[in-house]
Amino acid sequence: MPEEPEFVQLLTPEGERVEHPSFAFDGDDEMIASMYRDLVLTRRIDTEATALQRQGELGIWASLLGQEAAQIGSARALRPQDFAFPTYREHGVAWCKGIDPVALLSLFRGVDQGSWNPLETNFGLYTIVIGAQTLHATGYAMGVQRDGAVGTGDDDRDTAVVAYFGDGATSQGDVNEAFIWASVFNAPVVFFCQNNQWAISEPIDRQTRIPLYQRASGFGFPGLRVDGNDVLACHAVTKAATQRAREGSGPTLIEAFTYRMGAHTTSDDPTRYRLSGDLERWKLKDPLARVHAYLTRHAGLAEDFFADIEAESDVLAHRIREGCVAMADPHVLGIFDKVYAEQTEELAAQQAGYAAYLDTFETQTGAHA
Amino acid sequence: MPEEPEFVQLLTPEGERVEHPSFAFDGDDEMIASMYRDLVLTRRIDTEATALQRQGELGIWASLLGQEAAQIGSARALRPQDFAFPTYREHGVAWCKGIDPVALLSLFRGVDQGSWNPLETNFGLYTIVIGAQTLHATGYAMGVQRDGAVGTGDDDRDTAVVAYFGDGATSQGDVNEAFIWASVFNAPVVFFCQNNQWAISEPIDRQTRIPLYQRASGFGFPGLRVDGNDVLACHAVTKAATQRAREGSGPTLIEAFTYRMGAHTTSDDPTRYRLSGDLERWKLKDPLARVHAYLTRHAGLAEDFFADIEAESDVLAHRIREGCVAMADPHVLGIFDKVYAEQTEELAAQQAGYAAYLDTFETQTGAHA
Amino acid sequence: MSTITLAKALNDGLRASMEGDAKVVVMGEDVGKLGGVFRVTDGLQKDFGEDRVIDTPLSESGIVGTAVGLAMRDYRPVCEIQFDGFVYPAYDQIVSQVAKLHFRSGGRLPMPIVIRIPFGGGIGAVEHHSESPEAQFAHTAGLKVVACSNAADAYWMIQQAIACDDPVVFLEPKRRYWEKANLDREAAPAPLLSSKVVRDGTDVTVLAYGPMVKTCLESAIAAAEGGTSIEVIDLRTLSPLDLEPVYASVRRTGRVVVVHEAVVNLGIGAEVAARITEQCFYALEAPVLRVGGFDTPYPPSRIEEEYLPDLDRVLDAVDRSLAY
Amino acid sequence: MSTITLAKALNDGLRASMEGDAKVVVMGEDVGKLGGVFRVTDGLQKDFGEDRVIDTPLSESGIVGTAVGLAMRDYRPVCEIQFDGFVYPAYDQIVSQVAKLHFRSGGRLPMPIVIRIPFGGGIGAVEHHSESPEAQFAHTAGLKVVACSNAADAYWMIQQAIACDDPVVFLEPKRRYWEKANLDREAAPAPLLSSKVVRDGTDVTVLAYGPMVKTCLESAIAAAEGGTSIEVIDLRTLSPLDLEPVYASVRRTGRVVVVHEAVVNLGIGAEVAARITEQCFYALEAPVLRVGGFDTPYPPSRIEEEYLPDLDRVLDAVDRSLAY
Ligand SMILES: Cc1ncc(C[n+]2csc(CCOP(=O)(O)OP(=O)(O)O)c2C)c(N)n1
Ligand SMILES: Cc1ncc(C[n+]2csc(CCOP(=O)(O)OP(=O)(O)O)c2C)c(N)n1
Ligand SMILES: [Mg+2]
Ligand SMILES: [Mg+2]
Repeated sequence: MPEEPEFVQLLTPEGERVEHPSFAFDGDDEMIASMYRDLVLTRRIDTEATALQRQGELGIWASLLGQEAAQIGSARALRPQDFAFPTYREHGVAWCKGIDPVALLSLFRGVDQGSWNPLETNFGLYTIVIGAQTLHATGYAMGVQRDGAVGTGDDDRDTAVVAYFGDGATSQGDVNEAFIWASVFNAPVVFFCQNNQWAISEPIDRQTRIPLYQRASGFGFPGLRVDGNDVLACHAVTKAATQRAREGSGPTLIEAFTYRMGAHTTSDDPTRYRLSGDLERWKLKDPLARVHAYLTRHAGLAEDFFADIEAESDVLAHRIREGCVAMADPHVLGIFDKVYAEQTEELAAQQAGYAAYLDTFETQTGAHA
Repeated sequence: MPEEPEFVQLLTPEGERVEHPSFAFDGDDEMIASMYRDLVLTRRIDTEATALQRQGELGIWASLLGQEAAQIGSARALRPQDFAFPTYREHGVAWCKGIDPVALLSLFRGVDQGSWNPLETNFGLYTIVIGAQTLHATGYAMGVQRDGAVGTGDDDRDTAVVAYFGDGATSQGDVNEAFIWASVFNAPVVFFCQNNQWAISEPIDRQTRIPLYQRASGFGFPGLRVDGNDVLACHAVTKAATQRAREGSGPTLIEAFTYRMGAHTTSDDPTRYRLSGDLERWKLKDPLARVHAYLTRHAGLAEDFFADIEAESDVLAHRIREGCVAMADPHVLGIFDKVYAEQTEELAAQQAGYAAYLDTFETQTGAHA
Repeated sequence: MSTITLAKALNDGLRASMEGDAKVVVMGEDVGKLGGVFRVTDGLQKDFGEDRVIDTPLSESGIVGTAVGLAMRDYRPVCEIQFDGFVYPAYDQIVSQVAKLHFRSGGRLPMPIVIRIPFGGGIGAVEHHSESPEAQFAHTAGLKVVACSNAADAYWMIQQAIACDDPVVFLEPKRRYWEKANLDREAAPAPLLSSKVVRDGTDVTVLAYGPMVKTCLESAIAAAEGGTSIEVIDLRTLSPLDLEPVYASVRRTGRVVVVHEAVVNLGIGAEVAARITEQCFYALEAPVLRVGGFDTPYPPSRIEEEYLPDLDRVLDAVDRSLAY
Repeated sequence: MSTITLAKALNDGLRASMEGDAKVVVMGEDVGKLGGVFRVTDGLQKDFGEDRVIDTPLSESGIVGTAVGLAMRDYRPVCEIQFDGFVYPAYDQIVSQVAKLHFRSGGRLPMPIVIRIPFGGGIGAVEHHSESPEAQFAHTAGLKVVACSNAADAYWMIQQAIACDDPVVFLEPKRRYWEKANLDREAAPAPLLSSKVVRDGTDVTVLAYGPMVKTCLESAIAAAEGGTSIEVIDLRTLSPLDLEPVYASVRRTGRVVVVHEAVVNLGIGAEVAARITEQCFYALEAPVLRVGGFDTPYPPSRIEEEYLPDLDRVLDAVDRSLAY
């Protein structure tokens, strides 16, 4: 891997704001404070979910620890009509898109495979098959074009689409095809890659030998690297890229350079494949700490501001826990209703047959009630 | 499409040699003369095969008309141990790899699906599923690495692999994955893309909005564009790229900028989708004419040289025709033997059963003999 | 009433759907100016524009994957896969996304996508151009899989498939593209997901779909000369299967032969045989016999006619069935 | 004789093959330091180096496609697909290249590639991690498809698959990875492509493979208490099928139940039922009954135990068979 290139940074790990020739954060301290709240609450969602998994309430959890800024920064740049297509780790984006964190848990608990309405929330389903959603995003963006919702100058109409994916995903054919389609059709899509340095146990050098953002140049659209732990920079570059998309100037690849602070998922054991030294170094770049430092030092926010957020996050955690534990298992007969928009007779017959079969137990023992 | 970039050219359409800062043709006039022979004979193979298709002797034929220089130039740069993975149009490469042109026809005639031994000829099977062979090439190159046949300095040992594909193929996931694998493993593979401007009816702007050779930059290895109608330039750049591969310096993408002078295949009707003006312009850049001009004007070759080649090509054409017409249909029972290296009992039983079935006709009418 | 080729009937059907619903878009390789390699989309781009008839990059996963996104944006994409053998690069998007998204979303995301696939052999083509991939899609819950066998069905079925809110894999018998049939555009079409008795008979029931329907009808005519009465049923829908008419027939004939080009092993015939045996166990005079591809890849075209089920092989199976 | 888990048996088998043949290479996502998400390749990279145990880019088509090239260079690649649901991006390379290259090359290109796929459900996983894609591969001529059900078989079968000159799709019952069995490393193994009677019985023949073998054995034990004697056959090889032992059994019992996790519709059971009916028509007292997945995508894990065939559903089918 050659020397790491520059990235866009607007807030240093120490909490100092810095200038960048091309990008500026256009919000005020109040907005930074509100993003800080998002960062803290998102991390709290994550911590709580991880705990719930440890306690057997979830089957698995994919932690976003360390990636909060990349997600909050980018998602806060989206307008309501903008559509985001996530992987399975975009809890911060979900939060900004108004998804109830409890709803996020159902997939991981195993009670359903997605419990929000993508068409109402403009937030796609979590997608586990790596990279698949990038094509969906591109197709959606082509639909946006066909709807005339690009380049009209109407801020409430022009629509950008954001595809989230990881560093590992860049090796999938689908992701590269998405780059091609987006470029050829000049689709209003932003490819937001969180390069957290790892794809489960594989370091980034198994996916590329040059910095990932440069991939875009091969497809004919701009790519840039941003400090993925800097919420201001992530916001600024995403705002610029989505604006570009909305104007009809086509796709952008953003590589948010960050680090997966935790395990790949709760099933993973990173001690088998990575050194703790890395983790320690990255802790110094924590995405929350730097905003905290800035808000304290430069925005004059006092302890009660932070205490309020802490209190709010306690309430949230409590609500998540309650919500999770209360989540009932679905009835198995319900799955037959979900396969098709227009159920087939064949399936209806299977459903009836299985219901009758289950009834034999019910009358006998109540076992499957 | 932005302005077309420079390409490597060493012989102008008028037959004048020109210098290039980075690439030079390292052969003498004798070699140019022998490449001219290859060009003529390859074109003759193609003409003859097209005629055979028109006469019903072949089911289909994919003409290389216009792409002779790209193929002969690149393939003549290969050493015997170098392995080439073709599409379905690499008749010129096949020729240089020593494949009997008659053997090329069997697939198109429909008597088999490939009649040469890739392991003996170092020339892969024709591959119709677009792009699939680029991964095979990359895997083969990884095998070369594992055999220690890279970077030893032994010219007879160090091995390069060349994957041929078209402009359309660059949109397939597989091709992009091949770029990634080749780059990550630094595999000794050269990606030789003949950009003939068309994928059946689709012009190049359906696949990319920037020049194709630039795709490589996104993957971290060099890409360059060469005048695909200039056999000297194609030779020079391929020689350099394969040398680079053999030394262990990894992959290169070569975009040979050329033009499909004929239909996509004999089944195609290009008048439905492209203007004849283009064709006329490209005729002025014919890959054979310029070598002819050079050899006449600057290498002092006289009419008898060209007449000899004409005569040779007549003989070749005759041989191809004879060979094609003589190609017998296979026996249907033979297909059961080819499925597995270790035939299964199940298949043997199917074979026996079908043989017995056919026998009932044989004794009745001889129909299926 | 007009006489029309199957390819033109599809073209007319597509046109009717596009006229009826501005959200219908056609996408695929060479579907624009060229009108597709089989001319099924001929003239559509000229009349409906490049936004609705999209010449795509050469990537099948891209075709289907972007269709998912378009469907989420309320479009009804009709994807053309140029040949059967080229659907596999899109396989992941089809089985893990298209087929599952309605389910995974708890019913919130309809996927009104049609994936048109010219399928089967018999046209003298090179490898990968004569495949019969239908069983793989029929095995995939969440898809609907249909095959037309004649021009009239083609005209209606493509429109019904496009109107369906579920993903439909739409199989077109490419060797029959140029065959003509009468099309009555005023007639009420049969429901999309229904099989159809296309010839009445009393001795043996023969089941087929797509290109083999014609072969079986010809077999029935030949058999009639020999005094054997064959009932031919065009399955039309492969997932779900519509087997009630088949059971009714089998209860009368007691004998069944299933015919398809696809490999017999785990082909549609396997499922049909298993179900018929289960539903008509006591009515069967003979096991359900299957005629189809051997366990080999599709052979070189010069011998494809010997590989493909033909009149003789159908009749051979009929005879074997009658011999029980 | 030692007691060993199925996962460790595979690990030992891989190790033995790698020791025996320097051309055996293992490749896949996370197979190196991590040893695979199921630890099946644990320690192999440490001992055999990065050239023989290759952590690959995250691209399944790449894994299988480069394996083809490696095989052409005389290697014997063992590809790991991390979970069943992630094999589909590689589907095109598997069905159009790996399966066909021996045939297309006129027998000149052997494809000694093993594609290992942990398959099936029952581990409480999220979507795409519990699929049963075997029928699709078994339908594809040119592949061999096997499934191990216990540690001893796993140890031998993986070595036999690697030694085979044909491509083998090797299915591993992931919910059984941690189950132990006795392994006698000196015993002569059964041939790879053979089925095996794993419990003798006289009333009903129950067929299974992979994870369902254990379920069926438990059913047999339960049934025995009720006085019903079930013969259980582990199919082991799904393509080709080895049904002679099955026919022999059916001729004695007259009744068959086939069990798998995969969707019943066009699952292995369909083919097995069709063949048994054809071969043992007069011996059958009841139609072959099938127990397996409904025509739905794999459900959320909290209800997977109700979706998956279990002891009760197997016994229910046995009872229904006996009721004929
Ligand atoms: C097609 C496919 N192959 C394999 C997997 C298994 N898998 C799940 S996550 C993962 C690594 C993903 O890495 P990256 O894209 O960097 O995202 P991250 O998990 O780091 O956010 C893998 C291999 C999968 N989900 N999909
Ligand atoms: C996967 C796949 N999809 C579609 C096709 C049908 N097809 C055959 S050739 C071709 C165009 C190829 O264009 P290009 O790569 O530029 O090569 P050229 O024919 O111009 O040499 C297409 C679409 C195919 N063979 N394989
Ligand atoms: Mg990552
Ligand atoms: Mg081309």
